[in-house]
Amino acid sequence: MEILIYIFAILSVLFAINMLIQKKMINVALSLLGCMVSIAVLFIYLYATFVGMLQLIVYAGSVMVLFLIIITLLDPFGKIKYTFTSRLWTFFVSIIGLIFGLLLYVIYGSEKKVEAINSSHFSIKALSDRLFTIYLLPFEVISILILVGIIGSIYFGKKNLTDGDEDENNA
Amino acid sequence: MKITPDFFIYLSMVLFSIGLIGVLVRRNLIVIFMFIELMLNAVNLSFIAYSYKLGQVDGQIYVFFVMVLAAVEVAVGLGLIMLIYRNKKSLDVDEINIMKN
Amino acid sequence: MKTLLIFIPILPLIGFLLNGIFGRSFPKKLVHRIAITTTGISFLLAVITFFKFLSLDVESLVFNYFTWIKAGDFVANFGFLLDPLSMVMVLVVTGVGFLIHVYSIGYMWNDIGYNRFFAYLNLFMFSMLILVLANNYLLLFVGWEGVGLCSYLLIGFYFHKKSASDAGKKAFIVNRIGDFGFVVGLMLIFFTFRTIDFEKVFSEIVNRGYGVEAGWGVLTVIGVLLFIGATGKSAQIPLYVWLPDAMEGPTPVSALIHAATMVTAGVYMITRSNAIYSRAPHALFIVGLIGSITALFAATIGIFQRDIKRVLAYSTVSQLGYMFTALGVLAFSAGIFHLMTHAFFKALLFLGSGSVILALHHEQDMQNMGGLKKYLPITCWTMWAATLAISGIPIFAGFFSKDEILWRSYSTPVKGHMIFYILGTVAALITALYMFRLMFLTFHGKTRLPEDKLSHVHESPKSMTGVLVVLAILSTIGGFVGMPGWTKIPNIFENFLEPVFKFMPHKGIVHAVEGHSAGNELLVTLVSILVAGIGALIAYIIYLKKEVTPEKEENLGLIYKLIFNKYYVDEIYNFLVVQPIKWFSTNVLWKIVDVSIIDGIVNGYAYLTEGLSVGVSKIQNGFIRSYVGWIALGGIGILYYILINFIK
Amino acid sequence: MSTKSLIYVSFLPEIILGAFALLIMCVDPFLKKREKVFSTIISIFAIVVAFISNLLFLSRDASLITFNGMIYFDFYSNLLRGLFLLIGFLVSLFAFKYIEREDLFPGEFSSLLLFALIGMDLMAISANLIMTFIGLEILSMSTYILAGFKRKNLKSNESALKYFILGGVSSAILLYGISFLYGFTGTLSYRGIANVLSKGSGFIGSPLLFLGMGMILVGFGFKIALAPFHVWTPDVYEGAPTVVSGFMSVGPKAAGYAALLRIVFQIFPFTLPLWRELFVYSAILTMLIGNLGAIIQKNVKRLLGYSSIAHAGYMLLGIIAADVMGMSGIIFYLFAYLFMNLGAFGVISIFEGKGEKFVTIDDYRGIGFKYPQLTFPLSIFLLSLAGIPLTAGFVGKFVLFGAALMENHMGLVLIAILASLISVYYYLKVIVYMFMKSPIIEGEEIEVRYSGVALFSVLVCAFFVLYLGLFPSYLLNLSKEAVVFLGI
Repeated sequence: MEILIYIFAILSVLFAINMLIQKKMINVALSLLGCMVSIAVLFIYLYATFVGMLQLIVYAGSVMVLFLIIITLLDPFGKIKYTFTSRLWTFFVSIIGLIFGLLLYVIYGSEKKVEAINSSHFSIKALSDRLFTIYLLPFEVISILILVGIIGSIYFGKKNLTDGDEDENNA
Repeated sequence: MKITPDFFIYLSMVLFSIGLIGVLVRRNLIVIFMFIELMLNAVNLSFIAYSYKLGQVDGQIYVFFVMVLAAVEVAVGLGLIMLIYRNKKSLDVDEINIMKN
Repeated sequence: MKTLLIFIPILPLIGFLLNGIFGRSFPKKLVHRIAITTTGISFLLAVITFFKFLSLDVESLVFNYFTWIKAGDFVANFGFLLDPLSMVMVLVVTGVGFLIHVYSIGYMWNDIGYNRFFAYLNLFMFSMLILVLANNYLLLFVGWEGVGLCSYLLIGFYFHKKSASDAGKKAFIVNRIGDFGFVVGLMLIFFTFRTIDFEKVFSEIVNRGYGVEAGWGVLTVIGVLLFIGATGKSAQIPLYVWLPDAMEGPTPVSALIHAATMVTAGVYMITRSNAIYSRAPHALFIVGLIGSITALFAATIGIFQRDIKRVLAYSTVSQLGYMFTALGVLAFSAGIFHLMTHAFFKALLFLGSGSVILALHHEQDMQNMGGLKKYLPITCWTMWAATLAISGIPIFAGFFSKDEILWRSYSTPVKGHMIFYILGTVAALITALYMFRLMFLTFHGKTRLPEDKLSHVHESPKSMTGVLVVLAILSTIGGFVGMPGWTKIPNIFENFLEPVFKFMPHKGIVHAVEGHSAGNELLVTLVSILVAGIGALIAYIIYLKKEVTPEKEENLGLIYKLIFNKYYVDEIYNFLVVQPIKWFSTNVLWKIVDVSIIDGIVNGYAYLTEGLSVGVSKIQNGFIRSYVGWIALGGIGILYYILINFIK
Repeated sequence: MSTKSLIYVSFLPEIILGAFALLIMCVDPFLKKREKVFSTIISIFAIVVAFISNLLFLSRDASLITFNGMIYFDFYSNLLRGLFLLIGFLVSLFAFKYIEREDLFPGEFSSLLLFALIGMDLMAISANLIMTFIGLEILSMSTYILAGFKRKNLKSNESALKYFILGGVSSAILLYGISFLYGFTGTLSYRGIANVLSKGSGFIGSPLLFLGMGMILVGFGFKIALAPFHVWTPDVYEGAPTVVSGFMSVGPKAAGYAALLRIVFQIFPFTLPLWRELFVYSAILTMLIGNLGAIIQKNVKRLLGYSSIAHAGYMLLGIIAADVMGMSGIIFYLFAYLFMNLGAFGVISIFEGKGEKFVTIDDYRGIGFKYPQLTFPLSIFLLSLAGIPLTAGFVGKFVLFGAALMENHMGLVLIAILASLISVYYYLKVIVYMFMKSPIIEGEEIEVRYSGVALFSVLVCAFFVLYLGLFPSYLLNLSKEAVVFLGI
């Protein structure tokens, strides 16, 4: 079981790195998909079953589909440019090193103790209890965010680019 | 023997750093957006790991909100990319550089 | 009285608003009627206030109109302080301001920016009145910035001339440096005393028992910082460079702002802060030293300028130097006295030169003048009154005030007072020299104007000459309010100002003069008269007898030519004294120190900021990825900073 | 008032805004082209109603937490909400004519503006970090779209894209920071975190906490354009539609400060020394970069973009001082900045003409006395931004600098004064161009068309700039009352 998790963890990193070096958009998108699925498995392992499922449905399902649609609409197989020069590489590797070293230090220094885990804390019931009591307001309010997103994507994506012409039902 | 939550936090760090670097090095707009998604995913992993460590379900709820954000970001962002592609016929972020200095 | 007082500044503001907003559609007559009525009434109110104030027989009155800023334990009121000092300033500002408004009708009549000009002038009056009436440093700063702003606007008034807008820019940059000092000084006052009200700050100084500081205490630092502000506004070394260039503005502006009122703001401010300066000998020494050096330095540059207004500009710098010399020897009332007489005669000189310039159709080079006495008689004689006054010839106003300053710097036992005295006396000689030179070159001798131009020369309109006459009368009799001690006639002016200095630690020093004998004082007076006479004589010989013209001055062959002349003594004198001074004045002081070094520094600041600006905007290269990089680097920087400093 | 009704009262203005935004979205598609103005009118109406409801239900002396610990109902919320609504009101007024002139869609614009206002409100009133974050995202998302509102315009596209990508990255960093904070304290409510922090004595050295704090600072630093997270500002302001740039320069900045104040003083009062040190460096950088960068700018919008960076730096001085005077100074300055900067952008949006053609300083040559009704207010705004006395900007700066000085930050105040003296140069340059330069080709000044509404709102701004400059006491008192609730 644990071995499997380690494998998925390593897989997610490998997919992420693959994203960095793939030349075709479609391949990058597929790597992201792989990465997300691996992460979803990790979620489920960490008792976040519901969220893991959401990850699969929302991310792997709809978000990735969106990406794929756009890629196919635009230029699916065209190769894309890099700007990997050796100077840039050293710069980014050092950034990675800096962030990583820092975080490593921080987490290493933090408390190691893990609370006694009771899987019933993480049941769907417990989750929905909190979501619809304490987090009711954010839950409601985030719908505004979705609304904004809808307006935005429609507004930007509208085919008709002659702003303000007589097309009346284009809200 | 369960794996310690810290392992997942290290993992989230790795993913987050890769995400940031991706935004820095890739020139394709869509790919850049994918890396932003990757960063948000890393954040989610960190939330879940902490929620596991603390034995609380709250972290999972936060992830829920982050996912909504991610979806909205993709929706609007891709709309914007489409728009730019139509106006400019290019997805190269370095060519989008009219305003400077 | 409270309401009366507020109307003194408000009226010019109303004039500004009317002329500024609707001026374009007003006929010219209405424009100047508005401007003149508002300033005229404001002057009348000032006179009424003055008599009321005299009849009340109080030391000072504070009127708080409303609480301006109140934050934390900080309170600043919008209030006026009426005491002898502000009374004098208000009278001078409104009086001279009114006269110059009247004069401007004639002078600016043919200018397209007629309404603009009067609007700015009124705005200037408003700011200046706020400056002198304020009862706290913050409100004073309001006026301070206001006059600066109007000054830039008016210097650049003829904006189609490149030199004009450059001059405005230079004035701006220089004053920024001065303002920096002033604002920091203000902040330091606030920080130290937790208040910025004049009376509260000064009584706090007295209550806390600040004595005379031996070293660099807080009062000394405040004093120096405020003085930096004063050097900017009052054109002292090293921040004087903007004033000569400011002559690009219309002549009435030069008279009002750059001679009579605004440039005296620094003098006023330091006099107002006498409680601070009298306890800070080091600051005082700096004030006096800079003042006296400026007095000599600017006078020397003034000798060989060809532009009539530039001579007057350097002369203004020099006279302001005198005022600071007076402050430097604790002779505050003498400084203010000179400020007042200077306002009369310098305004007169500028307006007179304006009259000449107008008559000659904007000719400012003295090479093309001469012999104008016949054509411009009123201008000529009124300007003579001013010249005699500035040179310190007895019975004219400037004589009394300048003599007072020299006597005080001779007799007051503060650090360096003899240096100030010697510098001041030498400057007095040069003052007489360049002023007489200006008069001879302009009005006397043979005319160097071509015939066809000469026929067009005629005296200015009545509104202008009338003003000249009024100012000439003031320049002649204005000095009698401050008679020197040896005459045994009470010095009305000094007695009037007395209450202003009640916070000084040692009343004694102001009257230290009494320790010296009247004979000494008479001697100093005689020396200054003698010196002025010598200056005038030299000018007479060179410019009237020998008919040296500015062009000949330029000509190096002059020396050889003169050697064959019969006045050997004169020639040797010329060779040994005049030529070296001339060389020093033009080549060293003007061309190197003034134009290269100080200008260079000022321009250097401008280049430096522009360079930095270019550097900053380089970061903004437009590439999104590089922006992400900056954010990432910034974030990492913050995290590492925290890591290093805060995590044990 | 019962607790239940209190819950809704505390959230009423947001509910009103949301309801009207939905109404606009429903009504707008059925409007004909020339009736589209109606949407803008609805949005103005909504803002006014929300403002009134905010006024009616003030909480002047009690600080309550409603909605299961999600929302603060106190005077600070009320005052800041009032500020945001004022911003929304003025922006809508400016947008009135602008949208018509640029042929944009009023329906989308108004509803996005209302949503953005909701987001700003949430940032100021929220009592829980996740709530704050949602507010921030609603605001950001609406602003991204508004920045790219001129869809055919490449500059506007670029502006939106830059803002979007950088905003996405910075909010990911912010979220990551929040997750660390959550991991450290096990809660995200302000009070909860503060409780944990006040109990544990060993927290001071804890890296995790500081990591979280640092990352949160990055997120908010981005929103309020603090150096070194300011890089987006000039580009985005230049490209966005002028009215939107005006909104961006005051709205998100005010909201960011509102949230930052709460976070710094309600969550982390114990770690103030750390914040302060970071803020001091950031303030110095911000003020210098903002002012130096502006000097050589030719484009007025870009110039104001740089200047807005500098102003964010000045306001930081209030946080550094961390006393009542400094805090109330920030809130006062936000109000002052609202009027002067929005006013300036408003006048620019009028002058630029259709298609934003006239936005360089050279275009402003010689228009001074031709349109005094616009150039005089613009001069007032610029003078106020420069901190010339008798304007709101001066009072604000004075209070902020004074507060920092009282807390012994002498060097910082010196730099601040120096920076603001530099700034006078470029603000005055615009005035000089207007009043003291003649057009390059004689008679080539820009022709200006403006509506009464726009002129009215310009004059309102100018009036308040002067009013707050002369009589700032009332607002300063209100701000003082408000910041007391932050528990300083």
